[in-house]
Amino acid sequence: MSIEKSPLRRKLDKLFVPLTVGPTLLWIAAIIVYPTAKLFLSSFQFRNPVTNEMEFVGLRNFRRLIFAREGGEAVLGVFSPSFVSITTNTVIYVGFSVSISFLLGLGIALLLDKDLKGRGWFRTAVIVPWILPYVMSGLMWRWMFQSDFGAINGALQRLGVISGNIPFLSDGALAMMALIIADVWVFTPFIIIILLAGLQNVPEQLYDAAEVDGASRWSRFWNVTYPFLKPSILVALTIRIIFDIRALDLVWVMTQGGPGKATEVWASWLYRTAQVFNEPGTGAALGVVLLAVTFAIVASLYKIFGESPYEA
Amino acid sequence: SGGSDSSTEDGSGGDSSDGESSDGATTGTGSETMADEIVFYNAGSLEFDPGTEANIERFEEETGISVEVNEVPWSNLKTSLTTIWRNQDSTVDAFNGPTWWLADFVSSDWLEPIGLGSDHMSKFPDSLNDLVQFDGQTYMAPEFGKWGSYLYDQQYLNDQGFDAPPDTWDEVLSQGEQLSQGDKSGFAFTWAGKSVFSFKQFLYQAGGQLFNDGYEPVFVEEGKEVLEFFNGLRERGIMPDGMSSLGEGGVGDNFIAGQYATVESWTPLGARAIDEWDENRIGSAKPPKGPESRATFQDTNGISVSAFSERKDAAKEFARFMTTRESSKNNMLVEGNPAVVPEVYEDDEVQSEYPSWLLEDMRFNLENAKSETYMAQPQVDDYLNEQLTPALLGNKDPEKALNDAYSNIERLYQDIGLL
Amino acid sequence: MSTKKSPLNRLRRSLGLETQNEWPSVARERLLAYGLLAVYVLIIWFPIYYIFITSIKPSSEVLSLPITFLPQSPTAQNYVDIFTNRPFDNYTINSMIVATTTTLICITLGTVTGYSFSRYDFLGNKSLLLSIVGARMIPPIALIVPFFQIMSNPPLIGGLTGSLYDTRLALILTYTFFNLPFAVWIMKNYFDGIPESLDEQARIDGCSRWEAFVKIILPMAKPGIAATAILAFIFSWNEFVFALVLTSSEQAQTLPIAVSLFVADDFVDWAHLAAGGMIAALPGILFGLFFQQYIVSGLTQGAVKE
Amino acid sequence: MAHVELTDLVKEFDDVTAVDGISLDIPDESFTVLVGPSGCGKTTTLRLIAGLERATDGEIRIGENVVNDARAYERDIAMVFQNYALYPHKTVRDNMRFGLEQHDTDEEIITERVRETAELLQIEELLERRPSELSGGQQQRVALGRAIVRDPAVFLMDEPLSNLDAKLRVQMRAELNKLHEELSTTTVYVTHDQVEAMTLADQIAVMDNGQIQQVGEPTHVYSNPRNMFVAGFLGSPSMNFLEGTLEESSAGKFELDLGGAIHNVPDEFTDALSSYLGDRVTLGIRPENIALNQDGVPANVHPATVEVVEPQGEKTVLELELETGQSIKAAVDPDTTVEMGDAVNLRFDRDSLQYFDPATGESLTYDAKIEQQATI
Amino acid sequence: MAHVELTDLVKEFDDVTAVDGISLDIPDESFTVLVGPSGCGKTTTLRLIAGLERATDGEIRIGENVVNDARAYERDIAMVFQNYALYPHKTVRDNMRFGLEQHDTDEEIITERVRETAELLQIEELLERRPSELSGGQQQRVALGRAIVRDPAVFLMDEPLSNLDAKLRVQMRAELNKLHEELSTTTVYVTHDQVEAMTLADQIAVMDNGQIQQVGEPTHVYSNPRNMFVAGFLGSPSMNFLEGTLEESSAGKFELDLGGAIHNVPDEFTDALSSYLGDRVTLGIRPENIALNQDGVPANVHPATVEVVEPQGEKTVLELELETGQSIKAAVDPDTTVEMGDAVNLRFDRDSLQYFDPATGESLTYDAKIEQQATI
Ligand SMILES: Nc1ncnc2c1ncn2[C@@H]1O[C@H](COP(=O)(O)OP(=O)(O)OP(=O)(O)O)[C@@H](O)[C@H]1O
Ligand SMILES: Nc1ncnc2c1ncn2[C@@H]1O[C@H](COP(=O)(O)OP(=O)(O)OP(=O)(O)O)[C@@H](O)[C@H]1O
Ligand SMILES: [Mg+2]
Ligand SMILES: [Mg+2]
Repeated sequence: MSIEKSPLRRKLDKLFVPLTVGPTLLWIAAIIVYPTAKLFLSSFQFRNPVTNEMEFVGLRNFRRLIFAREGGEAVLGVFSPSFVSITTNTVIYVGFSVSISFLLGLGIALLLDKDLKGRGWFRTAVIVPWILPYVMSGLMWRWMFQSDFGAINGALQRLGVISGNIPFLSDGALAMMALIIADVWVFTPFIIIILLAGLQNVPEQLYDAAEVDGASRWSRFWNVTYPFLKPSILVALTIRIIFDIRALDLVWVMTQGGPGKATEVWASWLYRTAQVFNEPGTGAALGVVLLAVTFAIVASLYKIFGESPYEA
Repeated sequence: SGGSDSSTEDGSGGDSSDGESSDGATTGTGSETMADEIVFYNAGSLEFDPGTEANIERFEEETGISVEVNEVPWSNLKTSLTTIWRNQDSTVDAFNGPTWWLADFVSSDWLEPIGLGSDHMSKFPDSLNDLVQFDGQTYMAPEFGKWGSYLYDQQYLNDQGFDAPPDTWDEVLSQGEQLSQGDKSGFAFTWAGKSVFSFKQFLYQAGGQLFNDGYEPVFVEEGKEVLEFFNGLRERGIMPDGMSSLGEGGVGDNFIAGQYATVESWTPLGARAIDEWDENRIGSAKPPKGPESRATFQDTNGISVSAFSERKDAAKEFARFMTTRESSKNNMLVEGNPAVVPEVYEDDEVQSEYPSWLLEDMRFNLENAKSETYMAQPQVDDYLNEQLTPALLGNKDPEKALNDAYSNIERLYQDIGLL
Repeated sequence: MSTKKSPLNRLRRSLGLETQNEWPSVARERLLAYGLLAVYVLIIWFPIYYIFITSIKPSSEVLSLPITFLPQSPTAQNYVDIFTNRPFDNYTINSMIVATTTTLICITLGTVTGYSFSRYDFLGNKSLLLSIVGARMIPPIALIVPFFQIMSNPPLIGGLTGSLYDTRLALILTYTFFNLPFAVWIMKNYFDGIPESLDEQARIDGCSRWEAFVKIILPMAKPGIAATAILAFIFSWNEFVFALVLTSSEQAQTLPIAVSLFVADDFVDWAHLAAGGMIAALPGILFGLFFQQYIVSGLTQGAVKE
Repeated sequence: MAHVELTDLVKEFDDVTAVDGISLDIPDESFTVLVGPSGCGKTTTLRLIAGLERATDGEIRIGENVVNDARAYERDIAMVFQNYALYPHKTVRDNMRFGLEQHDTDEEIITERVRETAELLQIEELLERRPSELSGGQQQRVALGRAIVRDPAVFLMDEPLSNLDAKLRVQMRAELNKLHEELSTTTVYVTHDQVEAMTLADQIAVMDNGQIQQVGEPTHVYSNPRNMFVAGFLGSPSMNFLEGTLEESSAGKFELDLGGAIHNVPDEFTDALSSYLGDRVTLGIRPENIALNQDGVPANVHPATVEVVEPQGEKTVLELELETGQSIKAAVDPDTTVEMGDAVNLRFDRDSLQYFDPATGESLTYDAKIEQQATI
Repeated sequence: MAHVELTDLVKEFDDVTAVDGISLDIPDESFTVLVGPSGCGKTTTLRLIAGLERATDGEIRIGENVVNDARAYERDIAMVFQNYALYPHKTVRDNMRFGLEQHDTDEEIITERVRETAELLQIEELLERRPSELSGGQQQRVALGRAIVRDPAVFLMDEPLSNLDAKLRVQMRAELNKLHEELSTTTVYVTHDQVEAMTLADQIAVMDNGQIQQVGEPTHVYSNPRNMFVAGFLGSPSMNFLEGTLEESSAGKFELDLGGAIHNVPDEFTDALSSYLGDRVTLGIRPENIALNQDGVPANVHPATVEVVEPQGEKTVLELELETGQSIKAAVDPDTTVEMGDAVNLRFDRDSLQYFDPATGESLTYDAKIEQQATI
């Protein structure tokens, strides 16, 4: 009775999980193991630029990064001012740009999910900022915010909103704002794309059920759309935050962390330390700290959004 | 220069691409015979370095060694090189970079002494020779110069009733207010993106320097005078509004756009102004004299050879060739890069190409420009930048800023065992 | 006099703003949606527009005040310049090859692995997934040096390939590594939204797991695949730091590097940079336009939506 | 509580007209059952009343108001969906609570009502499960519970018992009946179960092809179908149709020549059928109105052969072949002892005869019967 | 074509034992119907046979092979899902083609079979539509079509007709019957429709609570339930149960004291019941086996009052109250003219009586009746 076509088919079927998961795991493992080991190892080392030797220094890199120094050595408990200010900058930068782009992206995705003629064109149009190379976008925004030739000042003046020039990139707070605007501009399309895909999974019949249950638009969003969108929100926020915590291109191109250190964030700090200062040890320590922070954030996102609607 | 930047590719056809993958095998390290190809890392596109490009073409023609030019974005060249050399990789044979990178590279043993004797090196000014030599070995052959220069808008100054620009810091301050009319600012300064260069330039004018011979930072006293000068500029409204740091990038553009009466900037801005403006609108002068001198900062570029290169001989030959008097002159003729060989300024061809007042200022600057090479240069610069920017913007007390920078740098040097 | 024939009404109908079969509020919302989208698109395109007009201004106009929003003397000179001077064709081809290959690998492995994670319980399923995604949480900047090391002297295959430095393959390997965890994860989450009863039906219909996956589930996962593909493509298309470190010549350098080469040491050549930027963006935009129907249908079709 | 009125209602999908101009009056507090073949537009009609679809044409009134443009959440209705449409991410309890929460019901009342309803539907033990952990029938009960837990103006129920076993179904039917007696909420109910339709309905509407064929009290419609569609649709096994030519006998009586066999038409229909003399007429007789092995006027007793015997528990269905070759079904007592091949005599119950125009399907005797019933 | 055998099959979900050790022999070419209350494990049993769930314990054989570990696709079965599970992105045609394509059927054959099947199910016109554009009943027919278009070793059907109207259902039932006669494919069929169960089944298995209560020929099980569960589950309205004390009359006959009224136990059961003398015994009688207004031995005629009259078209169901206060249902002819409040005499059909142990629910007379039937 069996319609068994070939033992091979059966073998393949039985090996489905190993065959589908294996290559990916191998790929990732093959590439990740060495760099990660190296990263952790380096975080305990210090390269002396004079002797050019890597010295084992235990946790000193971490201590010096995080805590203030007094008389040469780091004092546990007192945070270093630069750690505090850069962390604050990062929180502001990531917090604002992620939340603004998320809300904006969600709104646009909901609009684009509607049955609109020509929505294909809208979708393409909306994605474009993300297609431009980040370096290009960063330069473009630097150019837009430039105080004399910048289009923003130009347009605001033309519209009569301001009379003089606003030196966007010379003022710490304004520079941060400019960075956030650029970041939102570049990455909102990503949110839109992910959420738009997620919206396809909401079973239409549940909207009917909720409507009949008397649910208002808002309530329908929370009780039908949102639970089905959760997995996509998780993806969107996680990737967005991971990207932003380490986003270097825009910052480096637009402000290089300046003026002063007003827009220095973890990513630029890490790059500066590891690549520019050529202090692989301190950079690695910073990388490990970033890894831990990212992990914590992702874990908490998982807690909030990590449940599929069909899961028991 | 109409030449295509990919001429190296065109010229050597299939060879260059084949050579890339097989060079390890064909080129012995002993090299009784010189390699027929080298890889040269250039900062930025050669399009912006037509002088270098022209000299490379000459080099290839005359030596038969083909040069594969890898263009790396300016701001990233040092990072790239560091990454490559940290892995002791032989990808790079020679590169083109500034002198101030040398201290770190040399102490890391990443550079090969290029072995150029005094017959080659003596034509450069002593100050320059000092910058490229460590423990008696030469690690870089100076190729073309960049240093501070003082430019002004002749037309505007005339309109305002000035024959000549301010000649001292005091005059900058006293005449600046009158020069700052409407949209115009009286005095601006920049080494775009490099705050510390600007600072050093004024520091040298004030008679200071960053470090003494014992690696001790010694910039605080004179630094205060510099910041006081800036303070004066800001208070009198002479300094432009949008200035965000000593490395403000827009200054050059704004000068070209006619926003500034006078500007103390680096040399290429002069060439740009000549291109964009009427011949007689641009004016040049020796930098305003500070408390001590008219010295400017020197950001000379040269060519070095990688310690990991497998084609060192060819690379050294390249370094030599690119820095002969002939090449220096050629570079200046083609691109306008200030020659680092004083004699070149007397050359007829050069004289006929450039106005004599400009040549005179250039040569003056070449001979009076100063620089320092010091360990952990990026960190040191970062510590300075970090403190100077708020001080410049009036957000931090200058003395406190300088002292903070001082103690940071001192601690850094203690950490690495220099102090 | 029938008002139905007026052009305004025709427009309303062709935009679907007026149908008997549908709620007036839906039609109103649609109008509002058009309005909001139009405003949004105008705003986000303003910088692109400004870059575009900058690219067709002569340098003198770029740096003259007051700034102009309509070029006074439009010129193609900047484009001519960069094309005669830069190997933009190479950069574009490199970018295309790297981004497309990476994307293909990522969606292939990402979908199959994501599917298994969604459907099957295997050893430490959840924590395994977390560690795959976790692998991606290490800040890439912190990995630059070891990556360079791996690529310049690849372990295991090193003898076969030699150094991968300055090859497109190095970039492909690297980008795949960076995108794959996300691809797996996005797809896993996407498959979670497709009811398992459809897999079951397929198996009843005589499909092995592979066939059920390929023939039934995959077509329904188009939106997720499209999103993943776009993500991987754009990441690879835009990546700068690793491209910088792992490549050095036009045989492997990609467009972001090409664009950044317009930033000279002493100044930014805005007019040419803008032109270069437009060129660098163009393949992406064209790609977007050309594939827009696929992206859009990918993003909507196959959905479980009833 | 509300009166619902549909007037000339039309709903078109792209190329299908699902509802094709129906007018139906659903009195306040009534229990109206929609029946009709699969795809005839029942669900669509409910969705139109619910406000889930917008009418292409026509008018819907709930209470005093024309609600064509009101959305579902503005209409205060509760609906049981044919495919359940449970929220997969909510527990059974939360599925049931949801509608009440939307109407700002007090927490205590919610808890109490959910408990009561769950008990009624025998799903107390499932309250904490997710829909994916329920059997089909359990899901359906939850879907039903979600609706009846509320106290809406109108209940709309789309085959709410179709997945339940007979016993539970009888119980649920009784509960629905009781519920309706208690609450008197206007209810529109779709079912394909005749027993449900007959026992629950105050009025039954038979639909076909997007149109309403007949509306009325269930037993009325069952006994007095307006046309062959209704006659054939209600009842299982369906009514037998025998076509013949109407003739006048020598005695002046009408008789139907079934192609050999003669059927006597009762006198009371003479008027109604007179214009069809000489034409084709279809006789309709339900299987349960056929008695076996009866004597009588030869013209009304039809010999037949038993072809198939289908015992169905409470009754046995026979397929028989008349002498004329026509096939006919009869439902008889389960203890009737006949076997395949047996020759039997059939007698058609005189009171249950129906006559139709075979061309249009219209009943020819509907008015006459109504009149007659009224006079009795 | 294959024989299916389940041995001690168990399926546990996290905290629910859905199938609790069932053993069932499904002969080759048989048509086995599973019935049982909602949630009793019918669907789970089908899924176990299909290979969609892995058995927690026990053995499943298809043909010669133990298939516990075989993949679903190796089992060559076709299944109709209770919730349809149509591929939403494929047209009806492609939904139906898919299974055949998987089995490398020739293009021509596929086209032909799909055409035939669509015709059979009256869905030819829907072939190009997507599932979302179909009514509930149409979807169900497509789900059915998708299975029968194939020619598998075993058919598994989970309530495949539950969403169809009575008429279509009768047609489909007949078609399924015909199909089974033609193809003789082993079929396991879940339904809650008694008529379906009775008419389609070669054997019927009654499940409750994850266990099989009784297996056998449908009429056999209907007339000879092994226990009160089976007796009560089959038949609608359900069997009436009257509990009383078994006593011996002066005449040496057994009688059941129903709390006032006396019921005479037929002699043939004396042996079977003798051990229960003096104990409580439950009498079971189906509503259709109760006749109205009959005279006879007073002890077997029970006076009762009509409480509810429920006309259901082809029959009328009465709810009556016995003198003893017990409630009882009777199904009578629709023309029976009784009204609420009428006093009637009930006679229980002697041949249809059942006796149970009220404590265990087991039939006390099962063996006696079987024996008796065998001897007749
Ligand atoms: N995935 C699951 N997880 C937990 N419990 C389940 C699951 N599937 C079914 N059950 C439970 O197992 C029992 C048997 O379910 P099954 O679906 O087999 O019932 P059924 O006989 O088909 O009922 P119905 O006639 O209502 O469809 C039910 O109590 C059900 O709630
Ligand atoms: N969204 C839709 N698009 C196109 N046609 C549809 C749509 N919904 C329903 N139809 C069609 O409209 C007709 C009526 O469908 P409806 O669902 O009202 O039938 P129904 O009477 O409920 O049938 P059933 O008893 O089978 O559920 C059917 O022919 C159906 O195929
Ligand atoms: Mg329906
Ligand atoms: Mg079931």
